[in-house]
Amino acid sequence: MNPIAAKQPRDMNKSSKVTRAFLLKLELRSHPTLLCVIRGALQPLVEMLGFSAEHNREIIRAVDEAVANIMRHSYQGRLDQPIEVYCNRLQRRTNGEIEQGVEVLLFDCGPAVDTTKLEARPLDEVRPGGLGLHIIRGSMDTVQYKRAGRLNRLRLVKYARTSKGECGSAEEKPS
Amino acid sequence: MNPIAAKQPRDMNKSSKVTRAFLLKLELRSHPTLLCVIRGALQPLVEMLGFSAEHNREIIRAVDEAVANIMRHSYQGRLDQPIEVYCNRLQRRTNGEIEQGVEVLLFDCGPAVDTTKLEARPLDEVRPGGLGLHIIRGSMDTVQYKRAGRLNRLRLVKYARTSKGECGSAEEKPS
Amino acid sequence: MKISARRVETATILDVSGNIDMSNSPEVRKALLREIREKGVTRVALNLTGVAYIDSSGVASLVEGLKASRESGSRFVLFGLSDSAREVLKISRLLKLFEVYDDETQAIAP
Amino acid sequence: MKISARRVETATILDVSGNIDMSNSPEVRKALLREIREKGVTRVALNLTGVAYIDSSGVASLVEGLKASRESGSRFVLFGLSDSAREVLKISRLLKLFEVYDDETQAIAP
Ligand SMILES: Nc1ncnc2c1ncn2[C@@H]1O[C@H](COP(=O)(O)OP(=O)(O)O)[C@@H](O)[C@H]1O
Ligand SMILES: Nc1ncnc2c1ncn2[C@@H]1O[C@H](COP(=O)(O)OP(=O)(O)O)[C@@H](O)[C@H]1O
Repeated sequence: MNPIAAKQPRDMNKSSKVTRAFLLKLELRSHPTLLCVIRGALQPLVEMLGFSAEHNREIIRAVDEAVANIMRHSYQGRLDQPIEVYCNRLQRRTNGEIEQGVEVLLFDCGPAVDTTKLEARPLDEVRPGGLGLHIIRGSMDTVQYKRAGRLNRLRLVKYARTSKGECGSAEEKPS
Repeated sequence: MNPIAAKQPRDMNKSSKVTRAFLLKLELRSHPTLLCVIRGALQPLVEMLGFSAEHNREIIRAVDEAVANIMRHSYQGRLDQPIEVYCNRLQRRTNGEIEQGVEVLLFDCGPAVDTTKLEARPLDEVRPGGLGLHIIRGSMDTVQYKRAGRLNRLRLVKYARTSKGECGSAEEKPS
Repeated sequence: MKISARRVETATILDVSGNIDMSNSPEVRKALLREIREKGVTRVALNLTGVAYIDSSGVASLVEGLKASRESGSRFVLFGLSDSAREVLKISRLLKLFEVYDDETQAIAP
Repeated sequence: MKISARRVETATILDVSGNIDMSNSPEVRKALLREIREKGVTRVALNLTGVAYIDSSGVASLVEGLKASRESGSRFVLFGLSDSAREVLKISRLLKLFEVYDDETQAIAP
């Protein structure tokens, strides 16, 4: 019945150094009151993975904004459309150190995303709206939109920096 | 791949006065560290349905205990077995008043539950353990164990009392 | 999410509790604009002490509040920001645009 | 979940924060039994102020603590219970069995 259910992503095991473990799948409808349910489930999940409190908030924020965009743009405000959220734990080995990561995959059945419209607007102009993509891209290491059959797939990945990286990321970014 | 995925329950639309709306489905493995993820998702969900704070806590507690029992008894502590949680919103009309309710369905692939063992122990003996079923039954209006094909299904239902009922339930139960 | 207004001399304090996201940011926007456009109000202070999370639609409501206050010649200030609220304003490059205070006393000081 | 012990004269206070459920109740049990069986400790007070949720496996750990304290002739007391913690003890008919105090001062008062 649910067109999404059969389409579990099988194309992500290519990268040889990354191991992936299934953590959680959420299925819900495109009703904005359910955004808090996604945040509620993800918060303890990413906490478990050893991210810093700030990185936790970035991941939650990115997923929340991405799901809000599906509700608003992909489904144009319709409240009863299916959304699926997969959370996987990633591990990769870089320079002998193991990095923990999280991968969130979002699926919707809306029309194909027009990727030319996926433009984060310049922030020097002060006006409401147009901040979502900016937040998503600023929060995650990887943000990939892809058409997968009749579905849109958004792939979000973030790794917890190793102790070395942790120092680096604590520095203020120039703004 | 997942034997549960195809088995969405279809046998619950018999009762004519009750309407049911899908709210959320969660899929996870039988790892106790994921209990907090279920609680995190359910908390804002039941809050939305207009239950009192105390009833919210009862629902969360019943689901948490029921999932813990699946992990402990149905899967005997194995950490990688599938569990599915469906949440539906219920509405029923009693004496002209509409009551909001929640239905939580839990599925696992363990061996058939031996229903003769589903005995909440008497509480007059003080010893650790054996409290889960007591808590589940004391928290929900309906607690139904059922074998559904190769799956165990536990159905939990609770209605928010109407204003009249609310008064009644505020009374201390004799203990 | 709950939002309510109280008056302290010529300032209005809007207390919000709960999270602000796409499901309720229109309510926040409405309450903000109503108070900011109210006659005789020189300052509207948004109390975010009880708000753990604000998404970009919530931020958009705050920007609308700011614009309305500039039009009406009043001040719109924020206080009690959580780490998360501060971060979302920062990443949106809006943190410096808002008057942000730690607490109510500072927010309504003359 | 985090648990740590501090000593106040001959009492030990165990501070817990986070939720207690099947994933970590064995840790709570272990810490409780260790402190209760410690020589010279006359009272162990479990500080549940930072614990919103306890499940039945957490309650089982508390019951084990109580039994151990009876064996060793010391006192085991609880304080800072959330509504949820109080409810789960009540539904398990154990609330009256435990010495429960509102705060630390009462919990370690002679
Ligand atoms: N899931 C999506 N499906 C289709 N279009 C999208 C999606 N997400 C973003 N977009 C496009 O990208 C633009 C920028 O998005 P965003 O930065 O979140 O700002 P806003 O949602 O306020 O317009 C949107 O206006 C829309 O055209
Ligand atoms: N999901 C389940 N699958 C199989 N058996 C169960 C399940 N839930 C409960 N039981 C049986 O019911 C008994 C009582 O459960 P409970 O009251 O939760 O206490 P405890 O889990 O501490 O034994 C269990 O010991 C077990 O035999």
